[in-house]
Amino acid sequence: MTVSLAPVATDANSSTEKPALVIRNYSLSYRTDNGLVSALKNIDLTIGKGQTVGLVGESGSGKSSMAWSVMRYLPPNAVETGGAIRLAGEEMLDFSPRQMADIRGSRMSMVFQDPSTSLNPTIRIGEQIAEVLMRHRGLTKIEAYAYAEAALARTGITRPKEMLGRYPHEASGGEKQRVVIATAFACEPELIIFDEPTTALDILTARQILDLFNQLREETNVSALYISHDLGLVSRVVDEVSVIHKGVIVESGPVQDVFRRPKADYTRQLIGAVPNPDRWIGVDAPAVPETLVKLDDVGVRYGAPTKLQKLFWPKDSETTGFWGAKGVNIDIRKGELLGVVGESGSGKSTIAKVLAGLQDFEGRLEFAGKTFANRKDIDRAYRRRVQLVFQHPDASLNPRQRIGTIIGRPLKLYGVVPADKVAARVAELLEMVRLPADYAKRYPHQLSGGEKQRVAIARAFAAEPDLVICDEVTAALDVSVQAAVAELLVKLQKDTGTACVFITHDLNLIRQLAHRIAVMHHGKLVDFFDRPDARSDDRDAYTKALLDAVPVPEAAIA
Amino acid sequence: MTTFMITRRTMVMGMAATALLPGIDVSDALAAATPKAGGTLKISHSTRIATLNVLNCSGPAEYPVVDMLYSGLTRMSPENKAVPDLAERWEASADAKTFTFFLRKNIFFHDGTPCTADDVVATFTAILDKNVPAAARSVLNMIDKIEAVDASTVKFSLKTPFADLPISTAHANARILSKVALSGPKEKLDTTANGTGPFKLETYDSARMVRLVKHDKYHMAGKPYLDAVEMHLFPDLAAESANFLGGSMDVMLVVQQADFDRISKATGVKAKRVPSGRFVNITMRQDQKPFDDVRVRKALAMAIDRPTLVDIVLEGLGRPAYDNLLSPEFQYAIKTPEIAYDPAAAKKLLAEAGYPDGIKIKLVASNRPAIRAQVAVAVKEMAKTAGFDIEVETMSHDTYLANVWMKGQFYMGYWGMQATEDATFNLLLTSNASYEDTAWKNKDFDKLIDEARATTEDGKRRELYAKAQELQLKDTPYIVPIFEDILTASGKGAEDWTIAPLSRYFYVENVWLNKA
Amino acid sequence: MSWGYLIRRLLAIILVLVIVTFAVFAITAILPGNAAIMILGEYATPDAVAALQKQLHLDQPWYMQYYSWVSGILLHGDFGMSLRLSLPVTQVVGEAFLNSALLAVTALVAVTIIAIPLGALAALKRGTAVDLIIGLFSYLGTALPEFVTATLLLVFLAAPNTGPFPAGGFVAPWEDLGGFASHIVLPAVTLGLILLAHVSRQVRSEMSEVLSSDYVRAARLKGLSERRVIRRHALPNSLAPAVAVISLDIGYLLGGIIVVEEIFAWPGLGRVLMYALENRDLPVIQAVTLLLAGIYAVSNLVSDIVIALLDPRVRYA
Amino acid sequence: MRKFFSSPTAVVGTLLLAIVLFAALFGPLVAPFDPQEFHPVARLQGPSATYWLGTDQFGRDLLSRVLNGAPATVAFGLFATAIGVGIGSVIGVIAGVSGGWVDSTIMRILDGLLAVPDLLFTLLIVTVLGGGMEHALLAVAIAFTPGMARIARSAVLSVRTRDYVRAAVARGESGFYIVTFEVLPNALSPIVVESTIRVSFAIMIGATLGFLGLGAQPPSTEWGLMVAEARQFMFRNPWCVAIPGLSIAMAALGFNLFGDALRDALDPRRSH
Repeated sequence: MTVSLAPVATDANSSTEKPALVIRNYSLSYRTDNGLVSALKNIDLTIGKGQTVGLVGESGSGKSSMAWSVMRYLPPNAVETGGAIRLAGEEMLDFSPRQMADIRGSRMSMVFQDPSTSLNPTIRIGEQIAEVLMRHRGLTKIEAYAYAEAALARTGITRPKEMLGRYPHEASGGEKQRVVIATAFACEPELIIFDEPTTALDILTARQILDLFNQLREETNVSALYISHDLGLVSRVVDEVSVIHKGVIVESGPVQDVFRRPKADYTRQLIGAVPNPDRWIGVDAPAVPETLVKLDDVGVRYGAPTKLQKLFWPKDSETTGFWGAKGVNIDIRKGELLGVVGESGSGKSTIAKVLAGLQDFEGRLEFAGKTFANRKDIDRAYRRRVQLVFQHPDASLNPRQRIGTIIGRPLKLYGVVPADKVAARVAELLEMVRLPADYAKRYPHQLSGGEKQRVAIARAFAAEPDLVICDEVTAALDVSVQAAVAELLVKLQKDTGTACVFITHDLNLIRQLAHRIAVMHHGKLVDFFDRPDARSDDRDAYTKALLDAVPVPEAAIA
Repeated sequence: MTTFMITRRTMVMGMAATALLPGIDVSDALAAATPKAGGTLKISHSTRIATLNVLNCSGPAEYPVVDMLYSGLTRMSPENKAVPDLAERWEASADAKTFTFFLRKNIFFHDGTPCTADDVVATFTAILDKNVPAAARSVLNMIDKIEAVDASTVKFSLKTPFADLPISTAHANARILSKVALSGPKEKLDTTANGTGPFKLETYDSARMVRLVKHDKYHMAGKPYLDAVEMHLFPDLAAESANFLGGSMDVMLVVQQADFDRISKATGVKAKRVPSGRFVNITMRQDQKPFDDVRVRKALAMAIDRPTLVDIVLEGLGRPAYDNLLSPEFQYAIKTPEIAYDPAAAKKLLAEAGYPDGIKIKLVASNRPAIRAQVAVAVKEMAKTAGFDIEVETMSHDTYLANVWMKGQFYMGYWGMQATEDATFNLLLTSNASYEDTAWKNKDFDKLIDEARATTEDGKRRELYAKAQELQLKDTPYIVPIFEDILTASGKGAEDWTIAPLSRYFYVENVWLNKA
Repeated sequence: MSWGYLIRRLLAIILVLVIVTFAVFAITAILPGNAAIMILGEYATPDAVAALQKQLHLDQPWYMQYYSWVSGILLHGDFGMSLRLSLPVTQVVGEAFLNSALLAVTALVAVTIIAIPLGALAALKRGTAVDLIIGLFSYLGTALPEFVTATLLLVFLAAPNTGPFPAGGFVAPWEDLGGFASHIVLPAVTLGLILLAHVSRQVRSEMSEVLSSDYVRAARLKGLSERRVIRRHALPNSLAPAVAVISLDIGYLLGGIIVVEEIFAWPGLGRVLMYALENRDLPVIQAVTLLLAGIYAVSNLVSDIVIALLDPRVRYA
Repeated sequence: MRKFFSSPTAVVGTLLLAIVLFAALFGPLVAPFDPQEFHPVARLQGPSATYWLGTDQFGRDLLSRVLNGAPATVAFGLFATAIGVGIGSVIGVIAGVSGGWVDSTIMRILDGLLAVPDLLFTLLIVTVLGGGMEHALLAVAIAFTPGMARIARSAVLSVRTRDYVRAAVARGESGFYIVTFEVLPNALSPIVVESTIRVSFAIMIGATLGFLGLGAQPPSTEWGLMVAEARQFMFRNPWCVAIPGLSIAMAALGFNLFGDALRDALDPRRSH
């Protein structure tokens, strides 16, 4: 059965000349306990027919509010204080909820950030696509399913028929996002809003989705609003870009112009913060390589068989559970910064936990002449000399303790300074991470995300360690904050000579910082190289794929 | 004729509803009506019929069932006299040590086998057997020997003279069982019955309903009138009264004081108040302070407003008692002098006894039945001004039985009416009474009771029991503040329903249904 | 859901029941008094008590009693005799169980039918007067103990001669369906009220969570009708938690039955249990406790299975 | 604080709780009559100028009785919960912190106990202990223990995997420090919320036991017992069952609403 994917006849009134979306002087506020809070101010934005416009901003910039305004899906406490939003020349602010329901999904649709939450977990994928077609195109169930199958096939799903019968949790993240995209394209809409469609995905998957987006855009000539915080990514997919900051569009224009010749300060700052793999900011490599820590054939098995199981089912004991990491050999040198890179589930965080003494392991861990064969052997001295900084500062700082207590704890615990000097040292440490000394009196929730991460770093350095493990410390932060934290880390390393293991999924960032880079995949160490050799030919295929998948901002390439 | 009946009935019903004078059984006025045979009588009750074992049953709803299923040698009449039942007559020797009972000739068990002297001997032998749980043993333990003289004559020889033996043989737990049933497993007696009573067992479902049907070979000619009797269980009192008033039940076995007024005013209902010797008593242990001093006991006696107690606890459905265990229903009861409520005098007496600042003491009451705690709480309030600072401790019945009863110093008792003066005093007051719990041991009293028990001459006995009662009143071993009436009710069309003051005899064979 | 999982769950239930019976036996043994004393009451004499104890085998140590009780069940499927009623425990408990089940199931079905739409409605009308009224009602429902509800219902709906419902009692449905229906209303309402309040509150909170979820937002942004969004997308996802709550509430229900049956003269397990407790009728106490705990455990298992059926993500291994 | 009172639940809950606590603290002092004093001429009356809420079967003033019953009823709820929460939390924290076989053994036993419905469990214990207010209190406390242990355990478990606890482990902190300073302060709020709500259950179960004759005993003015004692007279004077019945509802509702509001206020997920 063949189904035509030709665009259906659109409304007679719709004009091909008119831009797909026009936003004029649009403002939006939210009613809160503290009165009206402005979210968007005097927004002007135009998306021409077949054009893709990027909307770039950090968290809290108002870029999501923008999406909801266009979709006419605002919370009850939203107050629109003026302006116009026109879809193909029709003023949507005047539409009744019923009219909007007819438009949504057919003339205008949306792709969300996290496909695992935007698909209904209890409904099969087929029905979730077909229901849109039945609603807007009046297809019968059989027609709708046939159409859905074709739509899935176009998004690159290999066995679309089978996929229709699955539940969302039976599909991978990439597949789910393809399903969401297929649903969005199903009714051949005039406009699609992409709200950070790759942020929740792994590097390689994100790359594929991006390619798919480009392919479909060419095929269908749809207009799109692409919302993202990632400048590098946006520069690859859009024609024009608008930069939004605190509810105001600070700069708009063709993507090349904006990135190469930014006019607004904020745009410049933003571009400057984007990691550029070719701009080295790390400390000098130690002159004489001297091994500090060595992981020797280290493996971690989750769900390992118990003694009882080993006794009764010795045959099964090799196959039960799964290896979070296996046969990993890594050495960490004094004073260096070692980057560990991988996608989620690659085992990079497992290695961090082993190094921090939080995870039972097999194999050997050598440190300063001592060998530990078991987590339980790890002693207080090791724990003092190896410190860990977590990904989420919200979670790693006890919400019921003051900053002073948090930073002061290692000082007291290891007796770093005499008891009466603790407060003074805390102040010094705060200053070291560029925070005011009076922050010692505050609680974590009174600090911003970046500030909290600085506190976590200060706590790690308070112990005056030989090695600090940074587990995705920048991943939860905004771009500009991310850069500042990375720089801080480098500065501290410079000052103290401490070695650092920097675990990340961001290849661009790590190439700015690390002396050596370890690549992990499916629990195994697949590649281990010096930074300058990143682009050399004898790199592992997986490393190459990763490097190719990471978009480098247009400006950086130029 | 019909019209006449209705008018007459209506009038009499009005009387029944307002009949609040003790001792007058209004339903007697209806005796002229000719009983009709047939129909099923439905009786509601609120406590379980947990066993049919006549030897040791004790539940309020178990007594009517065994009264219908079984007959005794003798039986107590509504006037509280021993009358012939299976025995048509009896003879006593002059020294009251030998009794001969002559059985009727036409008596049969429900299974059709005749009831003979052997069954009587087997029954009393079982009651006296220490390995058999039997509640009547305590009133029959003077029996030395039982012999079957012939198939219908039984001779009892006693260890000590006992003039009231025909009353003891009428004990509700001394009905005649068959020899065969007694030689089988005793557990079977709990759920089956082969008696000689007017009704035989059809269904036994202790959770809901027990159904009895007419015994065709019952020894009283023409009785019973009813085809069947059903005992329906309603554990919640409100539910029971609602069902009775709604007409789905013919008889409400026990009416609560709180409901009596409401129920008696309902149309067609004959509510019945039977004055009884059932009493609440306050046990005061007299081998320890403070009740070792009679003045303390007398002070407490004066500190209780008995008429008010009858009003608020019994809703007026009883009579004040003045510490005599014998109610006026007893043949030999003396006219007990009233004790006026006089807290001032009580306080003074207490001071004389060496307690000028009053007494602080704990009064224990079981929570079953509620009347114990109610009286305790009321006594606490009444005696307060007389200097008694009473703390009432109510506890669950099992704890009470295990820890307080027969052991405690100051607690609430509650006893049903006994058949005789002798049974009453031997239950509680004589030195070797079954439940002697006051330590009031009085040799003179014991002697009077023993002497009265052996005496057959009426005038002499009256004199002896009068002396015993005076001795009791002088010392106040117990405080008996109230006698509680027995309250029951029958609905439209259920005729001749009555309960004996002893509350264990129901004469259901006389009941008939006057329904279209 | 694998067979292995089911078998493991069932084994766990059996283990739990063994612990329960053993505990009940042991603690009942340390009570003052026993069935013989309770049967004979105040007219008991020491020799009568001794005789009855022997007849009921209460003169043996408690572990021997436990042993013979357990071996009776395991070897002959015999739960023993009621000490107080001299009837087989299976007979005493069996019929009561049936009656209780009629009541409990009626209440539960009514609760399920009413509470789920009510909770969903409150969630949909969140913040409006409808939500407030439903919320108020459900709060009040959870704050009224069964005996208070029952008493108030009796006063207002079962007053003699004027109230529309009988004040209690039981009519078997196979004897008189109308009579059964009129008798079951008040006890079922009493039992159901707390559950109704509880379940509707849970459904409300689940439903509001689901309504604010990404996939419901996505469904709305697909332009689906509100009716479809709620019936197909939102409601099914809030059902699984509702089932979990209902199964947990069966515990409350089993407790509530004790009070409700006592008040409304419903001849069920609760009444049997109260009677057995008052009379120290150990075999009956055991059987009822075992049965109630077993029902509770099995209902939890059933709810897990239902949840797995409702939610394709849930899988037990 | 202002945010807390912005929800109607919190306002009503606090108000009810204030009334109930006031009655519990000062009830006996402000009661117009001696709660045990008989007024034989004024039995089973409805509300009047003299007896504001009417009288019971002995002519005792209902208002005075309810006010006098408040301390017993509220104290019952608070103490039963406190004991149950105390023991339960200790067990739960031990299980949650220890993990391994200690945890699984404790959890298996708790599962066994949780399989017995609350009221049934309480009834069994009360029967063992022999009834009375103190025993009922202990029974409710024991019946609460397994449930509270479970909640405490899961609170500890959810905290135990938080990064700040891991950070403490990685630092080499002692188990005592971790439990006392890192785990407990953060695991406390669900326990506090649950406890507040459980007070209302305790009050209800206590009243139910009183009603069944297994809790408070006459002449106590415990509210459940008052309902039980007055039930015989409910058709003659509905006030004498309605007043104590509604008092129970008010106390239970107060704690329930307050607990819910507290949960909303403490749960970061629900706050804006």
